Amino acid sequence: MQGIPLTHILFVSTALFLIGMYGLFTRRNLITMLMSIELMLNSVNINFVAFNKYLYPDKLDGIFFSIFIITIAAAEAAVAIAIIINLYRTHTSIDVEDATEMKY
Amino acid sequence: MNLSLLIIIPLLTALLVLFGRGLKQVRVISLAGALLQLGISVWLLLLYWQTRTSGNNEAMLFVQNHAWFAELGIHYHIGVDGISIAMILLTASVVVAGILVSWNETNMSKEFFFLLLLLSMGAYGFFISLDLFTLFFFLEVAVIPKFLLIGVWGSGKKEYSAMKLALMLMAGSALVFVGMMGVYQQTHSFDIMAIAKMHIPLEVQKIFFPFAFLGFGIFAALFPFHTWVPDGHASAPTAASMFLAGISMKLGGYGCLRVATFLMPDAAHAYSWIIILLATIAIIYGAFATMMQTDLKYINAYSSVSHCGFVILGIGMLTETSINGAVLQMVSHGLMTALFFAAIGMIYTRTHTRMVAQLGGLLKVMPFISTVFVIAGLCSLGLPGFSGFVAEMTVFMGSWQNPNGWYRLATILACASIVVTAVYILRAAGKTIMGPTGETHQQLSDASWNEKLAAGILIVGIVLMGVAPFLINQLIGTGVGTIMQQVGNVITQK
Amino acid sequence: MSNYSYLYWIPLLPLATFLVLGMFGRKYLSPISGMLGTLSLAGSTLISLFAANQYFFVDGKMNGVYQKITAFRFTWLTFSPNVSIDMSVIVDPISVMMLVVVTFVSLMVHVFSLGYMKGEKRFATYYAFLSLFTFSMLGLVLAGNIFQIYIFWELVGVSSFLLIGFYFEKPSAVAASKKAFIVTRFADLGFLIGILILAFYGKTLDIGVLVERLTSVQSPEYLGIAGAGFLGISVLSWGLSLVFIGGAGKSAMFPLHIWLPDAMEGPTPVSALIHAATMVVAGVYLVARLFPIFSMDVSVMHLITYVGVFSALFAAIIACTQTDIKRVLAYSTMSQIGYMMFALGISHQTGESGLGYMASMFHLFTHAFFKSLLFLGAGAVIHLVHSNDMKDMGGLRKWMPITHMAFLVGCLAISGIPPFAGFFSKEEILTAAFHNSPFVYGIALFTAGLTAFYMFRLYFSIFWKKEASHAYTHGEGTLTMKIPLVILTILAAGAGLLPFSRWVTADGISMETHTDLLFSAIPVSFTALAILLAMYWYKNENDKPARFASMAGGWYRAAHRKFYVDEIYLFVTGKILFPLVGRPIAWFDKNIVDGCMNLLATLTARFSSLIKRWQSGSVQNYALYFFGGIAALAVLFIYLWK
Amino acid sequence: MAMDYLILLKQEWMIALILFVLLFIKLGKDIPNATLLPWINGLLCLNLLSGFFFNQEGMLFGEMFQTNARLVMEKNILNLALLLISMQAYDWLLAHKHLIEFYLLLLTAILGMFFMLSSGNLLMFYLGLEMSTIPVAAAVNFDLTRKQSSEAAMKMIISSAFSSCLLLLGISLVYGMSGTLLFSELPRHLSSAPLYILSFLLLFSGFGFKISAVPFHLWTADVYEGAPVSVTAFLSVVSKASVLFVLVSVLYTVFKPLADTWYNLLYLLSMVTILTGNLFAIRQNNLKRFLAFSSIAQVGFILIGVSAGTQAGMTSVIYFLLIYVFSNLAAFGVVSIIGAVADKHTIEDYRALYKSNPFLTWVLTIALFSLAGVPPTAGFFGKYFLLMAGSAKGNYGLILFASLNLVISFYYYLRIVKAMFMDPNEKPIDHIQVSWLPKLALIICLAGILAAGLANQLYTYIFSLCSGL
Repeated sequence: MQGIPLTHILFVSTALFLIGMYGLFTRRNLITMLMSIELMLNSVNINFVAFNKYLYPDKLDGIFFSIFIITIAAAEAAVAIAIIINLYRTHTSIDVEDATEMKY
Repeated sequence: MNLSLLIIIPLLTALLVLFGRGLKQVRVISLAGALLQLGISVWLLLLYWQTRTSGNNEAMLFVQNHAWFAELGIHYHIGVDGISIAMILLTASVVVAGILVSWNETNMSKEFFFLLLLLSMGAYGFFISLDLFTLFFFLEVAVIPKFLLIGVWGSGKKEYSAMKLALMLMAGSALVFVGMMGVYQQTHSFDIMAIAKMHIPLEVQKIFFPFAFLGFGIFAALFPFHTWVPDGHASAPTAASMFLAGISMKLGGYGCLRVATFLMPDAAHAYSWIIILLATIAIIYGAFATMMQTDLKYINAYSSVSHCGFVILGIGMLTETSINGAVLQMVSHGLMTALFFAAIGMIYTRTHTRMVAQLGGLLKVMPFISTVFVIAGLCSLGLPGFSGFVAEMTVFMGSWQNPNGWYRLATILACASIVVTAVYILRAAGKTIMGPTGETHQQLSDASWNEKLAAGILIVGIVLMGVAPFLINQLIGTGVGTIMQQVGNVITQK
Repeated sequence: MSNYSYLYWIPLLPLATFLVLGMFGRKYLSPISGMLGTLSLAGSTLISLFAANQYFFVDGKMNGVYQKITAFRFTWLTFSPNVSIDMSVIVDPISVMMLVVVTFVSLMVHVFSLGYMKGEKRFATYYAFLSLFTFSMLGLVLAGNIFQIYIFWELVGVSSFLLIGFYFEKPSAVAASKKAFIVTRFADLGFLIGILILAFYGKTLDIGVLVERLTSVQSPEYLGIAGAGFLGISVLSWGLSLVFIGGAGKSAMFPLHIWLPDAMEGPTPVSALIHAATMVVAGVYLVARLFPIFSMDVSVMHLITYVGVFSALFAAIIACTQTDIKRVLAYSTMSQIGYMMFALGISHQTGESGLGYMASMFHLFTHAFFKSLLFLGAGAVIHLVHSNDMKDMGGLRKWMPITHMAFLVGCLAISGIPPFAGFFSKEEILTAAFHNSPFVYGIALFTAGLTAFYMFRLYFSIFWKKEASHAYTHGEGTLTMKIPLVILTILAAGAGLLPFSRWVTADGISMETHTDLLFSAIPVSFTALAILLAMYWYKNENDKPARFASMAGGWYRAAHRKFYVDEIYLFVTGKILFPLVGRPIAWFDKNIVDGCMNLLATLTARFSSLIKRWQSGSVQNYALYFFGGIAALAVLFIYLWK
Repeated sequence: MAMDYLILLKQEWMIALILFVLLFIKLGKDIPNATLLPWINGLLCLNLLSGFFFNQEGMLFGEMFQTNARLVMEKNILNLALLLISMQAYDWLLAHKHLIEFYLLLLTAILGMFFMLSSGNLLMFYLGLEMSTIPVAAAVNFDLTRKQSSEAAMKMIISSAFSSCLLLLGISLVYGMSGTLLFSELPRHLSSAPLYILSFLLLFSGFGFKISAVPFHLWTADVYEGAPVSVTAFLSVVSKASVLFVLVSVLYTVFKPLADTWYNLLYLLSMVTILTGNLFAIRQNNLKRFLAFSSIAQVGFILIGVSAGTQAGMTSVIYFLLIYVFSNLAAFGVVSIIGAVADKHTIEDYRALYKSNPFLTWVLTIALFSLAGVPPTAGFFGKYFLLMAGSAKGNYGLILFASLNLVISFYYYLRIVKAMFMDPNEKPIDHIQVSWLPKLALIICLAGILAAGLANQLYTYIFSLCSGL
């Protein structure tokens, strides 16, 4: 643990963030997109925890923050999934490309 | 005297109109309010005279100054000098005449009169404001009623015209706003009289003068931003045309003078050649464009472009006489063009056409209206005895005092327009008023009492000014003097 | 010196009449409007005569010089401290003389119209307009301020417009009235600019002061105006020429004369008053009024001379070929005014060399009587025949003996046969011309002959030629039509005997003129020959004139078509001004200026629909743009814009 | 001390209380909507009143929660907006099955906003933000059977999740560099180092998303169009206003060291936002969508005021938002009534509305004029005060640009006025009998539109609260 520098962790988190973003941009399935968002949130969590651990170990701001993020991510996911379910009811599809009726 | 009355009475009248039932009540309320306002304006004139003769030489009289948005330096600051009083009298007469002319407006009469009165309130407020922001406020108040008046009660391609008019005027006020901001950020004041005493550096003036002048210029139909004028006037209902040409275009001229030139005199000097160039083009161009028109309203609208060019020319020349002339021309043009539109409206309601070619010999069937038409026409072509002559001659005389050779040329060109004016006025009058009367027009009736009264009020104004110009000259003298103090006299007489 | 300020009643009486008749005449006063107008004008006439008596015989003279008195002054409009329009009443020989002429002729016309216009529906309006005209003309005459002249100048123009277009249902009358107004307006433009120039350099609008300043060679104003130049010509010349253009327009000098013949569309008494006796001589009066200044500039004086003399000849030639009797008279008016004009042009300011000035004024004076007489006579004829064309007339002497006599006297007077009025004034003009320029004298002489020829052509064609073949239902007309004819006949016969040169001269000092028999012999005999020729050709119906006309060929046709001046004007306005200036501007406004505004709107709309794909409806795109936005901003703010 | 928890948090307690009451009602037996609605509105009214008493300044939870007079006033504005929305939704809710859930969602959201407003810490801010977003996303889907509604909700939740990811990334970077999340400590650490700028931009994008500034605005139109009108109104007024309140104070206090950067940023974004909003608005036909774009353009103007960075700037923003509440809610009120009763949503449907519904037409007209900035409506003052404040830095180009864009905005506002007054219509909307609650709401809005501008006391009051930045 001590041997791993902060930058490595940040690389991981950044990569995770970008992967999540890539997923969000390219995946057509809404559930997958939601998962991609979770990936991004988790990458931020990593950031917070890592910063807290490496740079400011005397306070617990970062740790707390990530706990709250997890909580809120859960809430968000709950609402999102509810919405997606309802979307499926109305559109009989959870393909994001099928829900582009409103535009311009 | 409490100048706020000038704003409050139209406002109250407008609100009362909303409670009126049916055309009869509504029009009576409006007329009463307008007459009251006219009375107050005349009373104000008398008071003003009394104060001046008793030796009060303040630049502005009856001043009220209350903090409004004090944190921003905005004050409800009102006061009048002779120029404002002339404008107020003009407005009051045109409003009374306009209401009389629309006596039988059955279509949504309540809203119609409400908007007319609101518009007039904007004009009154504008003319008495001594605070830039208040001035701007009232300037914009006067825009939207026009849009509705033209769009709802107009004729022809009214929606297009109304939209064009509203957008161009808004663009004008946008420019005004930028100019105003420039002045404000430089002086941290909106008080016109106070700003006039501060010195704004020339470079700053040079940046913001064009905005202010151009912005107001759009209101005053400055070439090439005049295109709202023909369409707007032509589509508007009679009273709205009268208001537009009679009052609203004057807002522009007054603003050019009171705001742009008065506050930024150095830049006015620097840019006078452009102003004069544009004004001269407007005068000549408007005159020739008028010559080719076939619709009476278009004729008058284009001629307004030409005539308002004199206002701009007078301001651009920057001599005391020319600015005097510009003010006179504003008043004169306001009365005259309102009369013209009133006459055209009367003709239109009877014959249902405004095309010159379809009219003829109206003098035989409607002598009164025809006489009104001819009087308006003669005033427009600058016949002595009517206001147009006095105003135009003062502009010419003043312009000629500017010793610059090119400006002289501009003056000569402007003078030449009186010939073209004669051509188009006589063509219009000759075809519509004179000549054989059309078969279908044999049975038409002459003016009713309200129309006669409306025309009468305006004619009295025109003739009074034309016969006794010394009165109005005295009235506006002090005001012009104040402006000239600021501008400095360009004449270097040996 | 007594007070002349009562003179302002002279114009004010007609003004009051105009206002009363204009506002209430149609409805309430129609039957008595004629009497009302006539009576008030009679009042004016009496005052003028009284004033003339007082001025010329009682107290006008001081140290042998007729004084220039400003009887009344009232600042009407102040332009700048020293430049203002003052409404003033000026009393000097020419203004008093003009007062008499204008009021008197106007009175005659008023009286004549009582009969002539009887039964006309717009009787009251007619008298209102007449009063308006009289008022304006009197104001012009009394003006002591150059701008005041301009004001009344315009008013005169508009009343002329109204009267020419009196028969407004006749398209030709409408056209003629428009033409008259626009052409004179065009000339007035010159006048206006001239005023601007003179006023700017003279620093005043008051004629007296202006004259004083611009005639003393040392004054700074004179040095200023004579020293400044534009296009190689001194500003003084420019100013004066422009003022002269104004005068030329109103006085129908070539090439601004085209409106005058057409103006005959108005009622004939109007032609008598306005387009013969009074208004058209306003140009002459203007030059006379500013004569001291004009005489400072030789080149402008030459301009005046040659324009005058050319117009005299030109009009006389055309007059010989016209068949409309009023048009003949109109051209003769133009020709006679040409005389007055060139007489002024060859005159000088002082002493004997000021003869031309005196002669010009004298001719103006006599011309007013005989020309109004001729017009009223023609009016009586037209009243009877209901036609203007001489072909419809002939042998009328039996039907209208009084008119016949009057017309004959008028013709003799205008031809310059002694002892009729025209002889004396024309004699002076010719004398002045003879002493100044033989060339001008020659043309003037020839013109005098032509005048006699065409006037008698007219006379014989109307009253002799064929025997009257048809019976007329009524006689010469009412008493009110006969009385003015008689009075004017007497004046046309006798006015020349007045010692005019004692009263009206350029410098106010009386001068004596002599009738030199030897000198008169040439013009008189020449004129007599011309009358005989006219008699030979026109007294009886024959084909001699027609033969001569076909001999002259193209020349005759050109003269008959008035030398195509109208066509040139029509070409300039109809083919150049309207299609090449007016229409392009209207097009430009509709398509370019308006188009620019519409283009702005269209462009905005186009741009708006161009970027609509941005809002694609796909949430993934939105996120992509979201991220792209941040990335772009980050690049911008971290690397580019610090 | 315990009193502090009661008094400083009074508005939050009040909301929570109402939430509980509603939950109990929900759990209890069915009460007809018609009886319930006046009571709920009464409660909201009480809620609004609560903001006017016992105001104190102070902090709680170790600077995490702070409150002062300005914040209380901002919360009052939000409460007022909520009350008005609720009153206007009367007709729509009367027949709606899930009446109470509607209020639960919106009240929760507003509670989140209160915490966000009062936050003194990035964590608290984040919590408030999310708490104010997620319930609204659910509320957007409130018309469960409408396709558009669910599509809009989907777009909203995905977009907001994405934006909060980026926001969190920004916060994490700030935290990583400064080690603190407290607003009061952050300024000491901030500098214009690239990473700070990046994290600031990320943070700003979170704000930008909520206030729909370009280029973070793309969700706005679709969501506004799809959502029930009342929710749209809530989104466009309440949620936007709350974030703007926070944005102003955060920029002016926390990010003061980065003033140059955010000034330039706002300069740029305001121009782009105004232009984009205008250009899209001129071609819209659906009124809700139209109002969405018009509100985007409005935000552009607000950003100009924000960019001033002075007391006048902050005042003008708050003042404008107050006016915006009245104007926009008046517009949405009419749209919601007509949508609920006549089910008409496009400009074509509104043609000749004046003939049958003069009252509604006048309200909508005046509201549109206020949005356009026409005197004597308050919008005029609001808008021009923003520009005045913005011009203090001498950026006249921006002012000119904005003023000219006002002309474009005029066009589209007037287009609707034109449709209502001037265009003929064969099948005009029938006369609508407006219930008393919505009518009252509209009249309040109207009064606000007319009075808020002319009454200078309001401005002075706000100005005094904005001191001590």
